Amino acid sequence: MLRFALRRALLALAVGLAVSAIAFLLLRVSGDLAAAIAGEDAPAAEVERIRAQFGLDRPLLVQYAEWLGRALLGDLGRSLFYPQSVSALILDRLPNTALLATLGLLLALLISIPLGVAAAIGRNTWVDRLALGLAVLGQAMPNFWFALLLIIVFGLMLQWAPISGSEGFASFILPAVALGWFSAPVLMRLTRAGMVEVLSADYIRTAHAKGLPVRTVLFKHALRNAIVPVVALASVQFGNMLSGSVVIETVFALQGIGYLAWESISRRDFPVVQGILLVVALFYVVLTMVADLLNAWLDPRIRRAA
Amino acid sequence: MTAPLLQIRDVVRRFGVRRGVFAPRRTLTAVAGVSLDLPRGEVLGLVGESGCGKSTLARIVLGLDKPTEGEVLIDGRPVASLHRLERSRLVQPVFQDPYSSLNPRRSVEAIIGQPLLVHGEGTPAERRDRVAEMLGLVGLGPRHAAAYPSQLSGGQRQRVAIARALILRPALVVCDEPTSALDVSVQAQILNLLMELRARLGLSYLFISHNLAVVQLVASRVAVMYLGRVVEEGDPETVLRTPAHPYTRALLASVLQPRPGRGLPDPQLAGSFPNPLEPPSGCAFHPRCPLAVPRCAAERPGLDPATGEHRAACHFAALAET
Amino acid sequence: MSVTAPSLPAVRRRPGRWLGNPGFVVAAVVLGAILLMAVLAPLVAPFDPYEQVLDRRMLPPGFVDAERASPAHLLGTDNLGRDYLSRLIYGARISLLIGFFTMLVSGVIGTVLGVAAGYFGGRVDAVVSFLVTTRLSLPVVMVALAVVAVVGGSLQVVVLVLGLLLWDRFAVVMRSATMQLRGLDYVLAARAIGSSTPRILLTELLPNLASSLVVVASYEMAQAILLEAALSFLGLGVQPPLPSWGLMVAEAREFMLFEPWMIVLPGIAICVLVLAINLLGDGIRDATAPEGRA
Amino acid sequence: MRQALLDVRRLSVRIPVEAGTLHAVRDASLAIGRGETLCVVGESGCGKSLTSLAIMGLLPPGAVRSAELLSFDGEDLLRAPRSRMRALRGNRMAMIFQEPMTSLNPAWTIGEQLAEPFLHHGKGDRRQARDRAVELLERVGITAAASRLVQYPHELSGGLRQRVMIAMALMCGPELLLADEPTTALDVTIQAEILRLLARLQREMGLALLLVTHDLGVVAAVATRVAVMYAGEVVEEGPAEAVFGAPRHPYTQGLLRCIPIPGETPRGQPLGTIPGSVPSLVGGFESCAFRDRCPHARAACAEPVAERMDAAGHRWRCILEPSG
Repeated sequence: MLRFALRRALLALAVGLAVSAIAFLLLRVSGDLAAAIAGEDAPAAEVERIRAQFGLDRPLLVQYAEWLGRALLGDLGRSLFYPQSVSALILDRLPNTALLATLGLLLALLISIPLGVAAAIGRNTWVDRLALGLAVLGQAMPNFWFALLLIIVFGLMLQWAPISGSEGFASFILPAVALGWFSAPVLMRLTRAGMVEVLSADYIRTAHAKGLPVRTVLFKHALRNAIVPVVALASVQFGNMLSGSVVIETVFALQGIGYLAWESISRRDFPVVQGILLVVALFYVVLTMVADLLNAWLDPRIRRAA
Repeated sequence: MTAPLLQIRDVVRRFGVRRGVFAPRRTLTAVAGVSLDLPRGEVLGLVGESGCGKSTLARIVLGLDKPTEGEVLIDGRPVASLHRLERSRLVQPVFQDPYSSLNPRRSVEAIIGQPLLVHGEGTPAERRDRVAEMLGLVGLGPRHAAAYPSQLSGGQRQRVAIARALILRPALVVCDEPTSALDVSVQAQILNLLMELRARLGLSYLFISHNLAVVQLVASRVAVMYLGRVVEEGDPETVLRTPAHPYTRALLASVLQPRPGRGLPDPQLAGSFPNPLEPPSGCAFHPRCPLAVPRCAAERPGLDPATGEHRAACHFAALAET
Repeated sequence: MSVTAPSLPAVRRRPGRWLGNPGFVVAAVVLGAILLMAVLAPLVAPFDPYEQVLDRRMLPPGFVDAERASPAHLLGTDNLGRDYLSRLIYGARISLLIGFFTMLVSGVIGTVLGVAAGYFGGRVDAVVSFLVTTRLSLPVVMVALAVVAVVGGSLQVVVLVLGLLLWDRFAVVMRSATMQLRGLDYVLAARAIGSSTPRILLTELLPNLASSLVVVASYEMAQAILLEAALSFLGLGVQPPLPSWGLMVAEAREFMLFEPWMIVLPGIAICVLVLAINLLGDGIRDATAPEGRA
Repeated sequence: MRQALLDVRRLSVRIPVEAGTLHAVRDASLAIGRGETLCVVGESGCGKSLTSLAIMGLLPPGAVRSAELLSFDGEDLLRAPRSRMRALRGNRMAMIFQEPMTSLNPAWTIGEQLAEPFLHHGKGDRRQARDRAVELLERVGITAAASRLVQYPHELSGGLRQRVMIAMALMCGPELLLADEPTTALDVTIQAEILRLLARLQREMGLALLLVTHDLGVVAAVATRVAVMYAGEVVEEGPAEAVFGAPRHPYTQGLLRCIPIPGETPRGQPLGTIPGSVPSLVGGFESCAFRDRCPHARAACAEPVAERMDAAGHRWRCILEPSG
């Protein structure tokens, strides 16, 4: 297990490095960053001045090494718009996004696991069809549109919850619903598929042959095995929510890093964009590593391997 | 004397294995130095339990895997360095599972004709004729040509697999447990077919099976494998009457015959199959052997050719002969 | 020969395989209709989708407010007086184009990587797995937004960016499917009869991968359509005045309190299209999967 | 008539399929007394496994069971409620399966899985369950039994897992043990060991053992009685010596000719075969199911075939007069 963990960490490190390079290169290679910062109608001299000011005229590798070196020390540069460092900005907004994603994930799990289990048990019955129908419908709706519908119905018409901002817990309710709604179908399908597969396994027949009550068979023998991949996927989904928060936070004007990313992209505040890309990607790298380790720990076949 | 059709020369195959994505690499020696000859027109039966390396050896003979050491010659030519088209005219396989050995998306005609297509032989019409001829040869009718594997029974599928193997007229056919997945009544049909085709077409078989009763029926020579090595080799009558290796004796005793009143054989072997990642020292069979003495753990007995046509890798082989 | 041929069970034909699935039939009809509408947009659309008639702004559809509605504009007009139905019809073109070409780009990348990883294993697999893990670590929406912001928004850019981002699922699914097939005896048999590796990949593996490929492809096409809508909604996808459905939602946003139908209609259009694509993919998979052993 | 522990009369299992109803088991009658080993033998698809699952009430969803009589120790199982069946299963009647690699739950330790039926059926507390588990593991020939309890199934070989399965089935001291192809997935040398173990335990515990297999060699080695199944029917049933020594049904006769015997079957000559293949069981039929493949078939075989029985309790379904 320890060796597994070490090797997994090594992989995470390699992926982290690759991701940092991509986060850095993306904005340099896809166009002229200096021109983009300067704006569309800026005179050539102004563009050159910006290029020199940000060191954009030096070799890419030098720029990357310098940027990465600073980033490792927590210095992601300064925002072009806010009078703050990028790290401070991100740290400032991160708690909101984390709260939002946590709430969203909890909601998604609360819906998806019972529904997935029920659908697997009542395979090909109305429960199954209902769950599947909900999942298909959920996956077909654009998330921003669903968020706007929530605003229109619960915010404007019924006025049950605030529709924008990040003041107080209440303003997180609708965004969390919107965010969780899109993770639930994936988690539900995986729970259902896992349960269906496990329920046809030989050891379930063994459990029945022991005369165990259906409840014990379902929860002790079936769910215990079916839930393992769901746990892994849930942590991956948490990572997806951090990045998916761009759309939802923007719709609800919730002051998280997603909203910050959108604002910064619109304002061409590229140091901030780069910083957020790096932070979100690294978050994801760490989360998937945790997921894999959790998975390994839950599965005695991996946990007990020498 | 002409050279044997198939010559297996000191073949060793090692694999680097990992038990998990991140577990350390270890070396598994699946085949640990095997030398065997198969004269033209004969059947070499290879017997052993799962994990003894017989299927790995089959793949090496087929040229689907390369030996780590040693070489396999068919018709005097090294299989590993032959071009795939040349190789496929020399040796063809019949596999165990008739369900996975046929592509479910192809018709029987396309499956049997595929080798001709790959080799660019004949016009479509000629190929169709050859396929029809092969169908007749394996006991299927023209109406089966358009069928898909899912519409055939296990025995019928195995006939299709045999037809595909024979359409290029190879000299050697490697039968890897060709009847193990079949019911006994179907097994008898397929065994009869294989024997009849061998006589008719002058084929040679490398016939691999875990079932000693089947092997002794079809083979003109028998080799018994244990943990990557041949432990006994000889003609089937002799091996059956006077098995020289204790493992062969155990295997023979384990064959349950449909004769009531004999009860179960006495226990022959101690312990269980060893972990192939950590093979026992000396004679690999010694931890389970009823005859083992300290010498067996220290010194690995060679496959002694001194006893003539009947060879056994056991320190006590000569004793058993009497 | 002494061996008699066992009788052949009657060939089972299944015409009902396609038509027996109501979801599939409905999806095919809906998708066909949308496709036809998109292709024939100039003929079908009642108005020019770009023509602004300032004295006919924000007319609601008849079923929302019969009194204010104009019978000429079945689904009303937007804030610039453009016919909403015509814009929705032209919008289908954008969604379908982006969805299809993104799927094509990502499908080619992902399938090549996945099949290679699954078939060759070893180092190739390790490299592909690393690429997939790295790709998954990049937040799609943020990266797409950032690239569009630097390069500029256009159909081609959106297709290319999404195509380069959405290949991961193709790779993962094709990899595991290929791995399963690679070990089957008919692939070994194909090698034994002398088939070359490309022939094995194309004629033995790919036909058996097709049903899972169709499912992923339909899913990814739907994802691309949803993502394009989201990018355009955030102002960094397709640029105005093109009638992207996502853009239409964005433009309607400031009127959502009084004219919510302006938001609802393009959303429904996206939903219907995505739903139809997904159901069609599932239907094709069910109908083409080779019969099991039973 | 001997007092049977398990008495099955005219058991049928029907499975609805796309093309109609699959008559997987048709009018199968079996009986087994304490201390007896009844082997149910037949080729794949003959309904032998479904028969054993039907007795345990473990048929897959959709399959329908019916019978004239299904009694266990005088108790009617046909009308027993689910709760009663659960109380019997794993307790007085236990079952082991073909695949030792997949029949144990990978997520729980051997000890936990062994203790489960013991605790569930109220045979004692955890401590007693543990002691019983150790005792049984030793009895099925597993060394270092106590340390095995904390191991997971994946840490054991196939042969060991099947021993664990057997120990698990014996935890509550059952009277009837059903074994569905318990050695098919194992190597031949291991197969002999497991069979020896089953035979010994059966003797020691006075078990009634119902063993389902496709291997006539296994049957000959352990059976007191044999039931031969073909196309869902029991075509022949009787004492092992009678069925092997003087098989009455042409199918049994054909089957015995198909099996090569080392040293006896002449080499280089074709084996006996049964031509043709098993008929479809969808739709059902009245005539002899073996008619199309039978060398002795005649017009009368198209009529329903009555079961015949001789004085020794040897039953068969064929209109032919026994020869010799």
